Amino acid sequence: MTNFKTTILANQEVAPDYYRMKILAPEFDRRVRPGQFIMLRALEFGEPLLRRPFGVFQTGSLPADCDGLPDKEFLEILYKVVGRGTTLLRGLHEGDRVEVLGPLGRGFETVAKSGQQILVGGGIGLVPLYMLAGELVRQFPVRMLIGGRSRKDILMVTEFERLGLETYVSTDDGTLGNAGPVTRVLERELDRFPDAAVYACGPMPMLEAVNGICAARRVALQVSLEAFMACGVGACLGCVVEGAGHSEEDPRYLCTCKEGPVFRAEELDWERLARRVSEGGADHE
Amino acid sequence: MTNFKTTILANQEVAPDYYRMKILAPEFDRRVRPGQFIMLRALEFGEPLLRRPFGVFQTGSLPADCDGLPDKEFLEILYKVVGRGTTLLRGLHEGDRVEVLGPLGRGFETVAKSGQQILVGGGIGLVPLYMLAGELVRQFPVRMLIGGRSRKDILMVTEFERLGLETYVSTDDGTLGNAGPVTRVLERELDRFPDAAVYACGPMPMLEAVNGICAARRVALQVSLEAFMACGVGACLGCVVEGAGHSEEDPRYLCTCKEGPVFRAEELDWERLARRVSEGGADHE
Amino acid sequence: MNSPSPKGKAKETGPDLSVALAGLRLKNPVMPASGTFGYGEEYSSYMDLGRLGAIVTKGLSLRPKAGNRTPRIAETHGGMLNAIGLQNVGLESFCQDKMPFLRQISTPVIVNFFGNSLEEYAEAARQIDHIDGVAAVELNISCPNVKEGGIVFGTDPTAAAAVVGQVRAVLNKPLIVKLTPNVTDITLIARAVEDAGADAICCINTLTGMAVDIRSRRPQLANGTGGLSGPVLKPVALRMVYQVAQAVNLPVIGVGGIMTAEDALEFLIAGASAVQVGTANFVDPAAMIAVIDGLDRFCRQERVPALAGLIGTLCC
Amino acid sequence: MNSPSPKGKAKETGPDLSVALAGLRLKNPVMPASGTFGYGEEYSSYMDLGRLGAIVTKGLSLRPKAGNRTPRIAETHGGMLNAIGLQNVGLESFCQDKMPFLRQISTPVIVNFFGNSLEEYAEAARQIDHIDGVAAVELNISCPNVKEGGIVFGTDPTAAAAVVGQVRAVLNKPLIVKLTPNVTDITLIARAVEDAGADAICCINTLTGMAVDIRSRRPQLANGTGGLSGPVLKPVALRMVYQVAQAVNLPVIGVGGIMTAEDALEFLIAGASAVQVGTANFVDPAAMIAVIDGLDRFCRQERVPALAGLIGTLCC
Ligand SMILES: Cc1cc2nc3c(=O)[nH]c(=O)nc-3n(C[C@H](O)[C@H](O)[C@H](O)COP(=O)(O)OP(=O)(O)OC[C@H]3O[C@@H](n4cnc5c(N)ncnc54)[C@H](O)[C@@H]3O)c2cc1C
Ligand SMILES: Cc1cc2nc3c(=O)[nH]c(=O)nc-3n(C[C@H](O)[C@H](O)[C@H](O)COP(=O)(O)OP(=O)(O)OC[C@H]3O[C@@H](n4cnc5c(N)ncnc54)[C@H](O)[C@@H]3O)c2cc1C
Ligand SMILES: Cc1cc2nc3c(=O)[nH]c(=O)nc-3n(C[C@H](O)[C@H](O)[C@H](O)COP(=O)(O)O)c2cc1C
Ligand SMILES: Cc1cc2nc3c(=O)[nH]c(=O)nc-3n(C[C@H](O)[C@H](O)[C@H](O)COP(=O)(O)O)c2cc1C
Ligand code: FES
Ligand code: FES
Repeated sequence: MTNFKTTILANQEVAPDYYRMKILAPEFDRRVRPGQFIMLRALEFGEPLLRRPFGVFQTGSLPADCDGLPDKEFLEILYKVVGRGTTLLRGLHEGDRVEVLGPLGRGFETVAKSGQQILVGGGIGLVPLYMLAGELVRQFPVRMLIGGRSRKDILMVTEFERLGLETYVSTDDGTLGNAGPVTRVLERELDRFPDAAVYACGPMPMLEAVNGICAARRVALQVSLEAFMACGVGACLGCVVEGAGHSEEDPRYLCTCKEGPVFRAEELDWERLARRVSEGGADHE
Repeated sequence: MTNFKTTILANQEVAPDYYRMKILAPEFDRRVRPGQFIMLRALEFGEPLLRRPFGVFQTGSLPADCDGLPDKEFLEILYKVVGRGTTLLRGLHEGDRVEVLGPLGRGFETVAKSGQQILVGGGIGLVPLYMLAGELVRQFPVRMLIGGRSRKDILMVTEFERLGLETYVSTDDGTLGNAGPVTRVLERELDRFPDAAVYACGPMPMLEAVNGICAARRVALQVSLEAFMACGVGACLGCVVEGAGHSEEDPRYLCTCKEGPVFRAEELDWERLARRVSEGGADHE
Repeated sequence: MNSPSPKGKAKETGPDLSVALAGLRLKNPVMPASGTFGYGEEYSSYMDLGRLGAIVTKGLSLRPKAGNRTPRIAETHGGMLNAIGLQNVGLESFCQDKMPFLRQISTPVIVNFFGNSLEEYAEAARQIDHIDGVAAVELNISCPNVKEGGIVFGTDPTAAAAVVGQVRAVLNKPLIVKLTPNVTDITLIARAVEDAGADAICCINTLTGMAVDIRSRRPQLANGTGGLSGPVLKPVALRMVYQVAQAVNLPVIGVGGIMTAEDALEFLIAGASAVQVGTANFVDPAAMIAVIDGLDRFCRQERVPALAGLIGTLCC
Repeated sequence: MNSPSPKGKAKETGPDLSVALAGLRLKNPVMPASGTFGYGEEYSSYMDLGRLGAIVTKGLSLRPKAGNRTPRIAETHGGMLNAIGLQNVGLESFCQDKMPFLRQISTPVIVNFFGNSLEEYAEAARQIDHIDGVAAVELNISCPNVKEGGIVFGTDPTAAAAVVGQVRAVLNKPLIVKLTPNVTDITLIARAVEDAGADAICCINTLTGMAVDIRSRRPQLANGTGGLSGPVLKPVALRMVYQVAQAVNLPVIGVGGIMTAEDALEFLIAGASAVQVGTANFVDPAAMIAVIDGLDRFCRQERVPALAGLIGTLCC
């Protein structure tokens, strides 16, 4: 957990409203776990005030220039433009200054013994799954299920395929891959591999459906959640979700930023989660 | 008086902390009078909120590119970096978007019958005198007196000389031109040309001294004032100065933005002006 | 609303933006906030004033008022402080020099005014009531009662009711009362003002604030303190508009930090029947036109046939 | 201040940043605002906590508190709204799980606490008084008196005096009372609190505000309203600190919108003996260190030998 000022190496549109940003981040690679995130802000802008949370898509390094400097280690985020902060990010260029707090939070646990590993990503929710896939594929057979509303919401398929995964795409409107919800593919795959481990990230309704399916089949599930965040370090208590067994009398709040964003499904109170309004990436599919 | 969104053509440092900015402004030339100003803001920045007033240094046009488009008519400002707004301006580049309200206010009157025209500019205060000099020099002999604290505060001497003026430089510390206040040169010149007309812009203490000299000799004086401004159009009453004959019972406030920024010396209440704190370009010499 | 819009092109009728307010029918809910738009004329070259829902004048008093020493304004993060000191030309000069222009504009004129004693308020109201072409008055009660120890009328329910009562007694035109946010419980003031005969409530005036120049160790304003306005005010204004709209049966005009149509919509949904735009006029002289156009666009996009249908629809 | 600074290099002694506060001597006037810094530990990897003038904990209550539903935060122009609902681990767990860490930090620990009745306040104070390693307490009176109809203690001089009196009666440690800005006249509350036995006043808590989602037509916070903090608050906070410092003979802690050393200096000059940094911690976890370093730099540049000499030096 560090906070550092750094510069942007690249900020490219990959699809309408979706951008990839490479940020210079020496030694970040050593410290980050799949599923962790950063809090990012552009320097020299007063507004918006608060940083914005983004999952780490990947880390890597750009070859040195002829100037004899070492390779440029970077971290990369993949973001969708949805509001003030991301609109501002879209306008930034190579060389612009940003400040990064991270890596933050608890990432995915990859303690699975054996068997199929199934990753389910809805829309921009596939971000934290990319590093995870890269790690899992070294040991296990990995299937990547990518869902979205429409063709334009499906990103990075080639990148995932290049990792050597079985990749399945589905769209609600059938404009790419299977027509229908990604959960239908999940059920089909779980029929074939009933003791797979599942990892999911995406809009809340998708996560609920995934949880329903996995719970019914007693399949181990980890989910990555979203929440409005102010501090990112567990200090403000703005980002809490209700944990399993929560009640007014015996509150069991978990900070999405610190005890999450990745949770084992059984740690959460899914009934209350379903009642949350306007948070958790509903707008981000 | 119009309000228009436009783009920056150039933004160059001319001396440490002093910048020239050319702004695309078709047909502005026809409308602006020497001494008028604009209210400027950078688009896509929330902060600072209010526009900033700048005198129009000059207008002109850049030759058309090979693209067959017409010449690019521009207005130019010359500014000193002193705070939040000007720090932001300094960071802008060719192609960045700005919004211009103007030309605003009352400029210089050039109704002199004949004789010597003496212009006195202190520090950044020479800005509104450049267009004025250009206009006067076509009809009259013009002397330009430029003063500043030190060598680094003296700008645009060559530009003024190129207009064909007699130009005299003085600095308080003697690092350029005559050592001493610019008012000493003014007195010398008024000794030679007792019925000259004087035009001045600069920090308040300089203007007071100039007014003292001109009043004693009954020489016609016009001054350009500064004030904090919010609206620039006479609506907020934030920028007022006390006019001659002002009293609590019979208030005679003048809006610097609308009835000024150029005033005939006799229109103002110089005693009250002298008591103003922290306004009027004290920081801008 | 059966007649075709005057400048209307031959296409389908747009959404109905009109609202009712204290007996007036406004073509749209957008008007300037007092003191930020002069007497209208100042902005006439930047827009067609006739497009505004109404025009609200700078605050007027019986006699001309000098206002405060300068500096009168200072910028703060996301807002500004002003201590103009209610400088104005006085009612007489207003009638002579400003009203002839305002009468030509095809939108209701609302005169904002204030006094420093009950008598001053009442006498001003009496005079304004006779001004031809004034559609309604807006009573600014954020002023100290100089005669009675200087307590600000608008911070005390009894004092607020007293001044509203005095004015009501002599006024036939619709009476809008503008509240100060510098109070513990704005609903108490709102109810007192309602009982005393107001026809509408305007909410809110500026929050009192301060800024210090750390080099000179002086307040940045000659007056010491000043009124905070601009985007910073919006959350507080919105909360108070919501509270007041719940507490009284009068229409509420929302004001405080409105910069865009989205901001205006927040106020309408929270319970405002109309909105005023203040500081935004300084940032963009055409801000109100942009707000009106934005409201129209929103209604089309969201298929809202009549904007008035959104008023007070917040679900809590 | 004769002893050489512990980590001191062999150069001239720097300016003296220390301040006195309610019987404590702080190495500098900068501390976190309650609720924005957790229990200290959360930020320990970003700074040397020992450099802070003091540490103020999240607001604690007798028993653990669940807090509000989410969303609990929303961003506004230049600030944020929060409705955390005072979620906290409760005093018992605080003593067991948080104090051992805090005791190791070489700076005074100030415990912020609240209750929902006079009895709760008093019992909490009694317990905190016995906690080893707590240097002072900060009493948050911006809470409703649930037993007595829900009026917020801090908005009424009598209720404020009552709660301060109850706590004073059982507390030996220095007592700081934190005021809410949602009042008509903060000096009335400050004087009542002074008379009831406070040792210092902390000024201010958040302004109540609201934000609306125009698509769903719901408040952005599950709770409806929330507390406004951040840079937007500074002009109001500064004005109130100035007023309170004039009105009472107690030291005042200034809080509200402080982001930089310059902001902190405005508060000190206006009369604050110390400052708290809240929302800025979220924007930059090392904000307080930057403020401390900036104060040091300012003193060197302006040749101020002792920062305390600047307190309350505003010339009006
Ligand atoms: C742990 C975590 C990881 C994330 N990873 C990514 C990622 O890899 N790529 C990506 O594009 N986005 C990611 N998000 C979501 C991202 O943080 C928000 O899209 C972003 O903060 C929006 O900022 P804005 O200023 O553009 O939008 P705003 O103007 O603040 O809001 C616009 C809309 O976005 C929604 N929103 C705003 N902030 C959040 C938030 N913190 N969480 C959920 N919804 C929000 C609101 O519902 C609002 O309607 C992540 C969020 C979290 C909590
Ligand atoms: C009619 C007019 C014409 C002007 N022409 C020029 C010009 O041609 N070139 C130029 O460099 N400057 C000019 N100025 C001054 C210029 O407007 C200010 O320097 C600028 O607004 C400062 O903005 P800032 O955000 O950088 O400073 P801020 O952060 O707002 O303030 C920094 C310091 O600048 C001073 N200051 C701020 N605003 C003003 C103001 N409006 N008037 C006077 N002092 C101010 C304050 O004392 C403060 O200490 C003019 C001002 C007026 C009123
Ligand atoms: C420069 C200025 C002058 C003002 N003058 C008056 C006034 O004369 N009468 C009044 O009732 N309100 C006055 N106000 C308050 C505004 O009408 C409005 O209530 C306040 O600015 C909040 O709105 P805003 O955030 O949109 O500016 C003034 C505000 C400003 C900024
Ligand atoms: C997320 C959050 C939680 C807060 N919790 C508390 C609290 O528990 N007790 C308290 O007295 N003040 C609390 N406050 C108020 C702050 O201590 C401070 O008074 C306020 O935020 C203004 O300062 P700022 O503008 O620097 O943030 C909280 C503020 C925020 C933003
Ligand atoms: S974002 Fe502050 S606690 Fe999680
Ligand atoms: S700047 Fe508004 S009246 Fe001059």
